[in-house]
Amino acid sequence: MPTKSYLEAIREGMRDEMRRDERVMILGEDVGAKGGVFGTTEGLQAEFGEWRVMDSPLAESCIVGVCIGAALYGMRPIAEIQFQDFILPAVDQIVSEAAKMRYRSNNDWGVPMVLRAPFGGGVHGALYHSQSLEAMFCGVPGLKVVVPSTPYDAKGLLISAMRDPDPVLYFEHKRAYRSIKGEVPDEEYTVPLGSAAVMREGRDIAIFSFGMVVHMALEAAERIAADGFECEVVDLRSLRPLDRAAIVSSARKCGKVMVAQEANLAVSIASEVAAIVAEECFEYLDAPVMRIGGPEIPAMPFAHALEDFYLVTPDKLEAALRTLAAY
Amino acid sequence: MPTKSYLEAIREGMRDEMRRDERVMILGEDVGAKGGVFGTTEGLQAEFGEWRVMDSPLAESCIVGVCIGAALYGMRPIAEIQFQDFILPAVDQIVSEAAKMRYRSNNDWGVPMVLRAPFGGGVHGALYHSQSLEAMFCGVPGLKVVVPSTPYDAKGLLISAMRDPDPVLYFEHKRAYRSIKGEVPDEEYTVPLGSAAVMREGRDIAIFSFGMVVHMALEAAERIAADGFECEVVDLRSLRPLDRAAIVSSARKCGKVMVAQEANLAVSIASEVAAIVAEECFEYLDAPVMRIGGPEIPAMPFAHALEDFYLVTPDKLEAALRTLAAY
Amino acid sequence: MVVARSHAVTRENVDADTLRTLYRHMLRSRVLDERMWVLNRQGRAPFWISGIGHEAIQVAVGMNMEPGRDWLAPYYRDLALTLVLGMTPRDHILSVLAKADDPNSGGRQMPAHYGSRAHNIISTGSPVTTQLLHAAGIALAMKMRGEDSVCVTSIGEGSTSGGDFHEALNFAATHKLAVVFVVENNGYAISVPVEKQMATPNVADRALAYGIPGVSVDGNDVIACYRTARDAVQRARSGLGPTLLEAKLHRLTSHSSDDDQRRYRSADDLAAERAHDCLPHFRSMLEDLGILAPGDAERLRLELVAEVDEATAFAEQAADPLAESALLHVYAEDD
Amino acid sequence: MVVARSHAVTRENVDADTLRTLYRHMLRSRVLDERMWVLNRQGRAPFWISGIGHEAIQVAVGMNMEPGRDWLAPYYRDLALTLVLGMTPRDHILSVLAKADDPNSGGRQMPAHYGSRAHNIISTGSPVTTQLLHAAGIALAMKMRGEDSVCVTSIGEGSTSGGDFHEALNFAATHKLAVVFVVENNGYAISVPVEKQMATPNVADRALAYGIPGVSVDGNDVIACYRTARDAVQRARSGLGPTLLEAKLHRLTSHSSDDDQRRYRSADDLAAERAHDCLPHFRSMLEDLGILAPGDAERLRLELVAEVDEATAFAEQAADPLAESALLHVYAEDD
Ligand SMILES: Cc1ncc(C[n+]2csc(CCOP(=O)(O)OP(=O)(O)O)c2C)c(N)n1
Ligand SMILES: Cc1ncc(C[n+]2csc(CCOP(=O)(O)OP(=O)(O)O)c2C)c(N)n1
Ligand SMILES: [Mg+2]
Ligand SMILES: [Mg+2]
Repeated sequence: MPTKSYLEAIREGMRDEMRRDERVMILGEDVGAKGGVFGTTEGLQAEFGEWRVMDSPLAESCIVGVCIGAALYGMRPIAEIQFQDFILPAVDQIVSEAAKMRYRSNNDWGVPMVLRAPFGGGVHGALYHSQSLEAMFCGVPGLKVVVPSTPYDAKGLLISAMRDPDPVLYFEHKRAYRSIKGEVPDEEYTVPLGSAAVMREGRDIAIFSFGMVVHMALEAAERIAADGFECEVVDLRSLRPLDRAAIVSSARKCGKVMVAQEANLAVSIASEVAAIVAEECFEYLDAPVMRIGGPEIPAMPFAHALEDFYLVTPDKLEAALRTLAAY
Repeated sequence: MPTKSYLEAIREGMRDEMRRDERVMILGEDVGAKGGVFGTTEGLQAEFGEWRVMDSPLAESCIVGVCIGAALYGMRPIAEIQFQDFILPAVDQIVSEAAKMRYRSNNDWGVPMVLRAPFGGGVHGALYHSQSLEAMFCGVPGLKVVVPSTPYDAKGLLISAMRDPDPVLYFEHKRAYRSIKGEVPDEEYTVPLGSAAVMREGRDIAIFSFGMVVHMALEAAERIAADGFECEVVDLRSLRPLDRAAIVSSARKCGKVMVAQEANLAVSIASEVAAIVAEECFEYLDAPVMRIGGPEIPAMPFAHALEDFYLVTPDKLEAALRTLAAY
Repeated sequence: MVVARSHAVTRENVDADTLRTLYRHMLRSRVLDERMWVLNRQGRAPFWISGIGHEAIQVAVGMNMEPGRDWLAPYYRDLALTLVLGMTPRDHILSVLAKADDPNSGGRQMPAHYGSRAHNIISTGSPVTTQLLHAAGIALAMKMRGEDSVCVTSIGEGSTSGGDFHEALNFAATHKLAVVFVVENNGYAISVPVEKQMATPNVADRALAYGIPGVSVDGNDVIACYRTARDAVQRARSGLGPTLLEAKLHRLTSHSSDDDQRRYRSADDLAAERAHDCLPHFRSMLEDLGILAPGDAERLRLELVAEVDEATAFAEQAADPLAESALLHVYAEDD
Repeated sequence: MVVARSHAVTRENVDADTLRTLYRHMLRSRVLDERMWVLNRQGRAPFWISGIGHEAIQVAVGMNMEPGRDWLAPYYRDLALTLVLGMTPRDHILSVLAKADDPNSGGRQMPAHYGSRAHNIISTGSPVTTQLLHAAGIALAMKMRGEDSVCVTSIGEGSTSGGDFHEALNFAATHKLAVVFVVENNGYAISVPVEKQMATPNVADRALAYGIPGVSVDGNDVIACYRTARDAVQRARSGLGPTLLEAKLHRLTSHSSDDDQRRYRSADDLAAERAHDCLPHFRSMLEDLGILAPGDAERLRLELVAEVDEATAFAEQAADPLAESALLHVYAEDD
């Protein structure tokens, strides 16, 4: 299988689906001639034209609202938000409109739309180009939310998202774009929405994470494996719905649970996973659930030292795992 | 002490503080001549004039953004959002601007602003006049979030919020306005932000809730007390920050924990409370944590039967408490 | 900004059949709307929000749309418009009584939250102004497919203060999309008068910001509305882009059944407004012109009341939604 | 919409000292800005976003503001404007190097996210357009206190497509607030040309929607900018309400240090643009008029370079923020 970067996998997913299905279109800032600020849509306007790959005005509510309308008319739009941080002006269109359209119309109308946005830090993006805002959407019924951590999933989940009849938020970790490479078939394939993936099997500690943190968890797991502790590393991949069965199964098997994410912890994915474990695994637990994430500060600062302070790292995870193992 | 409704307590809190501090002003839709769609600002424009009690254009981002500017200049604005459901167009101003102003300016600037909005259902308000959207804000560092359940707290927390140097979201349960009455001193007093309140002491099950559900929890607790189960009912009151010490203390004391709220459960306050318990009370728990809340549907429908299906009630809580007691 | 008014010449441009049809549609909506208020006052319908006073522009716009081809992104006062496009009194009484078969939402939404795929009327929620962007998106898709269909969307004047108004008009203008933006300017957003909403005398002035035509029409003059709507729809259909069409009219009721406008408006003001009701004005004109014979209007009214009676009886017997159905249709997989 | 251009008569209205000061401010910003690019290319500053090409309007506006009394809600290209209001090269090099003593944000924000309470410059984040509403709120508070101060706010033309632009202009116009909305129209929002952003030829046309004056000025002509800014500030100060002031100018660099505009713009286009640089144009004029003697400009340049050298040396020795300080100032209680 050919090796591709996370970014190439995303671009290929869009390109292949646009070739297959002419209803697919992209609307976003700088997605055209520039190919996006990260290059994810590079070459797509040249291939599909200015209408199907359209530079939007600088207005996020417009991007999402127009895509909703186009989806109602039968298109399969991809709304690109340049940085996840700038999704906030579009929250009303996403939460009040896209998420509720099917429900409020008693299944008369649906919004088959994908909203793509890069998130996450560690790129000196400072307060507004580094956030992980997934929690804001993962409590919203009517939405689906996915975050791939590998190039394989990046393509497969994106194709599933584009074929889904309901709105899917597809969040890409911007640090993964070029740093994460992996095998990606040239052919089309799908990865189902709603399912987690066990990335490493183990019996001592179950680690749940997503995005870049999955890779750090794998590294930390390797390090403590040297001392005989076997971690099961689960990539949640789908943050709404969460794969409850997979969470419960790995948590029960291991008896010790860590949830690790980049965002601050309060009212987050880590909270929800911990709550599920607290509800379903009471009789199986050997230690308190441990949550690891960013501090409770508004966002990741610019200066190196401050950014490093914020970020989850393999070192921090390793230290926490050793504490949990010793419990 | 005189008895007042929840709504009267809110109005009195604003009125007294406006008399005391001429920097306090109110901006919102229909807050002037009409006195708000629920009557919370009735009489205030007559007393304080058209500038300090100003009807805004129909634009929520405007309401919040203008209040941020006024706060930067030294005012103490109260932004009123007519229904919490309509806060969504203002999310960017709240989360990107108000919440991050102090942090991003390294303490050079702050936003002393209160944002009031009625939330919650059970009033035939259907999908967009019934939501409980607090979870969206309780994960946001830089914000404080409070929800009073009694008239006493309604006034005391509101005065604290108006005097706080940082942005405070003050969510009022619209069903409490006229149905909940209680003793409220005529004098000014404050209830501190950040603290929970034990509404009923008990040793068997700790119930954590907020808003109208506190009253239902108290009723359900009374009912099962007849059978010898003593519930400790904790009104969280402050949803950000949560009163972690109070949560841990009641949870450890009782060994069984229920968290009850009106909103759907995924990535919610109930998730966070359950996670805190899972982190801190492992050695004290006698049963799985139980979460009770709305179903995972976009919002509360209009038809009676559907609304009833959605809502938490004393009956539903009682049944759940019996299950938990029997564990 | 162009001010359009009907006059003798115009009237000649609209044939008698059309005039009669306009009148029939207006009256039908009025009769149904009045019934909604009755159901509300009787305690049978917990909520109503009315289009009384707004009928002329709605009927004028609807009559210029092609059902089955053109699309609508409406707002909550558009009862008359949905009727012209083919929805029925039954549909809407099912909704006001929150019945399972309500085609708008199956009793899930408040009444007057219109929507029907069968009629190309997209589902509308409560947050105002969002639908204008949907209309732009629909028209974008129409254009991408090379169709010459039109998407109409409507909004109150207060709601034009929201950011989505600007973003939608800007997008539609930039891409010359086939959208007709209809503003039903009744001078109030609940209790807030238009002077506290904006500094310009006409909402139509806002068109200037986008380089598109802005037309302000007397919304009590159905013929002027008809002609103006026809121009705007034709302009859109022929690829010339959007129009901002403002109709100045009166909200002849309180904002909704939860509101009492006497709290914030004077009795004189309210009485004066009543005199501008579009319906009796139009009826006298048609009678003067001999287009309606003596007795026609009353016969028509009785016929329409009978239809609404039948619809009421039908809807009252219809089933309520089942409690557990609340869980359905969150996602398509539910089916 | 009024188009303002400088001409002989105008020049006579601006005295020689003012012209020299304008030039000095423009050059100072340019010299500092160029240093930022050098620091970035040397790998010492991870990011820079430039005001090169935008200096004339900024200096013209700043010179018409009263420091200590008027307020500014800026955007990221406003280096020159912040310097006129009293911020210093030291301040900004501390910021670009993310030092603890950076007065803008203590090294927390990206460079060019300006803010300084000491100078009445509110803190700006990255999301565009939000600051216009803050400016309206500031001006509302000024008016409520009966002050005749002015709040200036600035924005790129692309960012005027966002909803907050509409909501802010509408609010300021409705209440006749003392805001000057300055649009620095460089024709691009990153790679998106203004033709894909809006349908009107001038951003100033957008003023018509709010019933306020919209003025479009050649942003390479500092004298025209000065006169126009003076009018707008005076208008605001005297209680006549807001003005939308558009300056048409060129972004003489890529969008930021992360962008390469050669990917989406032709070499010819870029070369042509260089010829419009406001600075050499103004210098020749001043030399022609004898306001700058031969050698003056070069001496001034060396003096300003020396200042920037000193600021660079100072900032490089300054302390980085301590890691744990990341936890401070989330709320006021931290202190
Ligand atoms: C975003 C949003 N904010 C507030 C409301 C509450 N609300 C419903 S209708 C209305 C007034 C609308 O006025 P206008 O646009 O003039 O329409 P009209 O009702 O007069 O036809 C308001 C404030 C809402 N539905 N949506
Ligand atoms: C809400 C929001 N969306 C997107 C961005 C990313 N972004 C930063 S600058 C910019 C272009 C701004 O263009 P313009 O307003 O013309 O200002 P200019 O940079 O040309 O001076 C974009 C899209 C942002 N900062 N904020
Ligand atoms: Mg109105
Ligand atoms: Mg620009």
